[in-house]
Amino acid sequence: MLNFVDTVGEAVAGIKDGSTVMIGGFGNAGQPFELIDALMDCGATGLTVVNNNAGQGDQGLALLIKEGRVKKMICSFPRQSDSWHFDAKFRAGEIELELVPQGNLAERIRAAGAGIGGFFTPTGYGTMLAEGKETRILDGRGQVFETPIHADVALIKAFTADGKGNLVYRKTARNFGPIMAAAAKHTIVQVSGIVPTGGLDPEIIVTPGIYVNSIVKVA
Amino acid sequence: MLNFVDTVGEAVAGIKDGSTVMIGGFGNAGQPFELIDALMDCGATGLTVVNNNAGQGDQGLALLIKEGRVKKMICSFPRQSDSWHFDAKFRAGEIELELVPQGNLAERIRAAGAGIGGFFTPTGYGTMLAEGKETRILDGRGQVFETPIHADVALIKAFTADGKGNLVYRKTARNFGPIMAAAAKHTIVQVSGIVPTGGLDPEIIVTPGIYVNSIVKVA
Amino acid sequence: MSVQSNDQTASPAGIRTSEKPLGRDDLARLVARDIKPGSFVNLGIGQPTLVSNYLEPEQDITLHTENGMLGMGPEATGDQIDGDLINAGKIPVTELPGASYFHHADSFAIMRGGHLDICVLGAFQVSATGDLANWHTGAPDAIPAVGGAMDLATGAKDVFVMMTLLTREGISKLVETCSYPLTGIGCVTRVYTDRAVFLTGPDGVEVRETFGCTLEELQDMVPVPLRAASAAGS
Amino acid sequence: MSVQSNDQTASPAGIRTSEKPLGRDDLARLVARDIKPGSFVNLGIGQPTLVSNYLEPEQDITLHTENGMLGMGPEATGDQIDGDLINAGKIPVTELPGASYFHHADSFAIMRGGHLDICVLGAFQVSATGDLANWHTGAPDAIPAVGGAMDLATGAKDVFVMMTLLTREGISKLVETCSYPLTGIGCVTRVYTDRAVFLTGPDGVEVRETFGCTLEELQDMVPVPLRAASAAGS
Repeated sequence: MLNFVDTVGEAVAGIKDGSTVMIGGFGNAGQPFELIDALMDCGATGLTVVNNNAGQGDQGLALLIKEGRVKKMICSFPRQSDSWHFDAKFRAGEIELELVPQGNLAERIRAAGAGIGGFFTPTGYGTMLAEGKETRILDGRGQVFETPIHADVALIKAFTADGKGNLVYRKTARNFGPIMAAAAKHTIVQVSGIVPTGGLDPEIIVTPGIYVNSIVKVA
Repeated sequence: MLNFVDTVGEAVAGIKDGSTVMIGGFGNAGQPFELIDALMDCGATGLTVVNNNAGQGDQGLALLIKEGRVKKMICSFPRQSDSWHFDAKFRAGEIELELVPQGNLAERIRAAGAGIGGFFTPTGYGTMLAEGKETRILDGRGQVFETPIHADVALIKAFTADGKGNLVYRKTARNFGPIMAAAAKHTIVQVSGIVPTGGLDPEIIVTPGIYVNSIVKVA
Repeated sequence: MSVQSNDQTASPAGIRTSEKPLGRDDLARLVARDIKPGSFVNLGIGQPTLVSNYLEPEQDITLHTENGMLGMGPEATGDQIDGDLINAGKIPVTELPGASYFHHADSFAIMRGGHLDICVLGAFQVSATGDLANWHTGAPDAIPAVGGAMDLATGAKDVFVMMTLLTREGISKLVETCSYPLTGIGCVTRVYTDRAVFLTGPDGVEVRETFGCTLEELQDMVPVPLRAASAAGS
Repeated sequence: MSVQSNDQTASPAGIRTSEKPLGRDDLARLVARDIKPGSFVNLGIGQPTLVSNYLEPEQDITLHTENGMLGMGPEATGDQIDGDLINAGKIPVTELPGASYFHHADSFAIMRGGHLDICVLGAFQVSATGDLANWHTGAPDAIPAVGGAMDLATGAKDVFVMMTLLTREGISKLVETCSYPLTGIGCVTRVYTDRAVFLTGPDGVEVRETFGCTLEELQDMVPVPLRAASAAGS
């Protein structure tokens, strides 16, 4: 069921310790900062977080990592110039890392939402990121077997929602939002605006409301 | 390279005997009738055709089948009240049929465009449509291994194109168009209108021009 | 007749809730009332599409059609008819406020990814453990056509079947093991027929209610062991 | 300097086409001129993004960025800067007419499905047969980060590498076998360096042109057998 809630605190209140949480965004674009802050405040810990990166600077995901609330990161690009909190935890052996090529990350998230049990891809074949994974030759190319990434919760940022929970995004802030919304059991969305049902052209909707559970407007 | 051509005849002129041709449409919605007629006129034969259905009535794909130009159909729903030409050829043993559950058809076409070498899906597990196929248990469910469907050519119908070949569709006529455009080596599109580059909002484009080779406006 | 509404179990008055077998429309009304408010539902093609006639606006049900749409409205009439807007049965339909369109892979991802709450399908046969046969009679000269049936049967959270209990020859379509080619294994959770509503699952068949017959009379028609549903079993 | 343009082979005047080694910008200009008109191109992050400065409008090149866009324009300045519009390096960029946005799975499907004509990447090492190492030094304390490098290396029709030929220590980055962890196997087709342009493939390494050195001098720097490219080989 779809709920419109008034605060980010209400939106994330149900997130339990030990959850797998997908967090949208690529760099700062599409990152649901307010929802991440609310996740920080709500106290859930032992989290597995799926995000392209592993936090930047001293805010958002970086802060969650700093405070020891993230048990494991599944991401493609943890090392950035300002990813010092992740770096410190990783070097201290206090956080687990599953490093995934970015396209495999996207496709594995998409597979979870689309009911695919696993797939073969050339990406990563013959590299250390395929070590221990099943491989086979298909279409004349070496390919690696990859499995879906499901999540308990997705935290994403969209631009506008309508009364049915349909979403549109803005520019490259779209990135992981649509596929994470489909892959998670419970999808929480922060939006810049809400319009009445019928206020979005059915042809331009990117995420249909079927994938959305909670919506909160963030100023 | 993208070409805008003046006639459907020019658009299909390069299609060779023995080609695999994807044809968009679900029922009549999104079916590129004029391109199919041109394919009829151009004489190419020995075709493998990928379409959800196997022709209706006495027009379009049904006519191609009647004239013996289709060696094999890959489709999900060949039997319809007015699919008499397919029925006759099939009963006479003059056309090969690969029957594919519709979701597997869509996902296999999508896999071809997305560079996936194969995938496991629960659809069809334990049924005669999975006979002879590899199966395994994933996520606690029986699943069947399915492979991508590539094509030499896709014939699709869109609503509007811009100067870069970006496409938008109309209502349920969208159906197979976007995934076939990505799966074929050469994609030919009939559109109702063409606008200058910049005339389509970048947020609403469904098929980016990278997937499009020839565009012809049909009155 | 009195029909059960909103997923309630059999009334204390007994398992027989109607004096006569139900007609197709009464059955469609019953299915419609059993769909929980806010659900996302696919009604397949044919008989199950009758259910849409009995959905109440306050139920806020969103209909999905496999050919790329959520928020499908009633069948189109007159000027509403638009060749670009059809349902899975290729019948012109309408669009409700809040609708959305998407391509075929995205549409089937909705079905296959387990996002639909309910799909309602017709059937040739349903087995005691919920196997479904609804796409192929297996006759040697039949031209098979599967469409989206396997995706719906495999993907929806709940698969409801609507069918007459007996064939024209009087043979039960609820069977121990399907003799027709399967659509999906163990996927059906409820079977709505003119004679009874059955709950199927790994533990066999429960009867939620009967129409125009007693449980004993029903058992005489059906070759699988039946038991009355417990209050919690519905 | 004189640079080769539009995919021509070495001039009759000889394989050395520049008196001095090329600087980064001259190299970027050379790569830009080698991209066929109408191509769809991804410039990765870092040094290869310099190429965009030298693409001519009449080449009609469409730039892809992995984070969900085709038709990316130049870096944004001043009022153009919009936090929702960035490139793979997380730098604010602009949008050209005819641009389109899509989600991450669709964006990587463009890369992985073989739809990009060319990607241009940096590298730590390239092997004689076109293996690429560009994501991880393999140092025990390094925190690995791969991003979209493997998808680009595996998916693009042609993979061009831009790098200095030698490390700061004077060691060739063109090697017999990569010692750093691989990004992709046999994927690199051309290597643009400050000293030469190499064509790599299953049959080994050809030199298209040299900058500031002869083929013999180049061979002294590089531990793999080199041969001059045939006219058809470029």
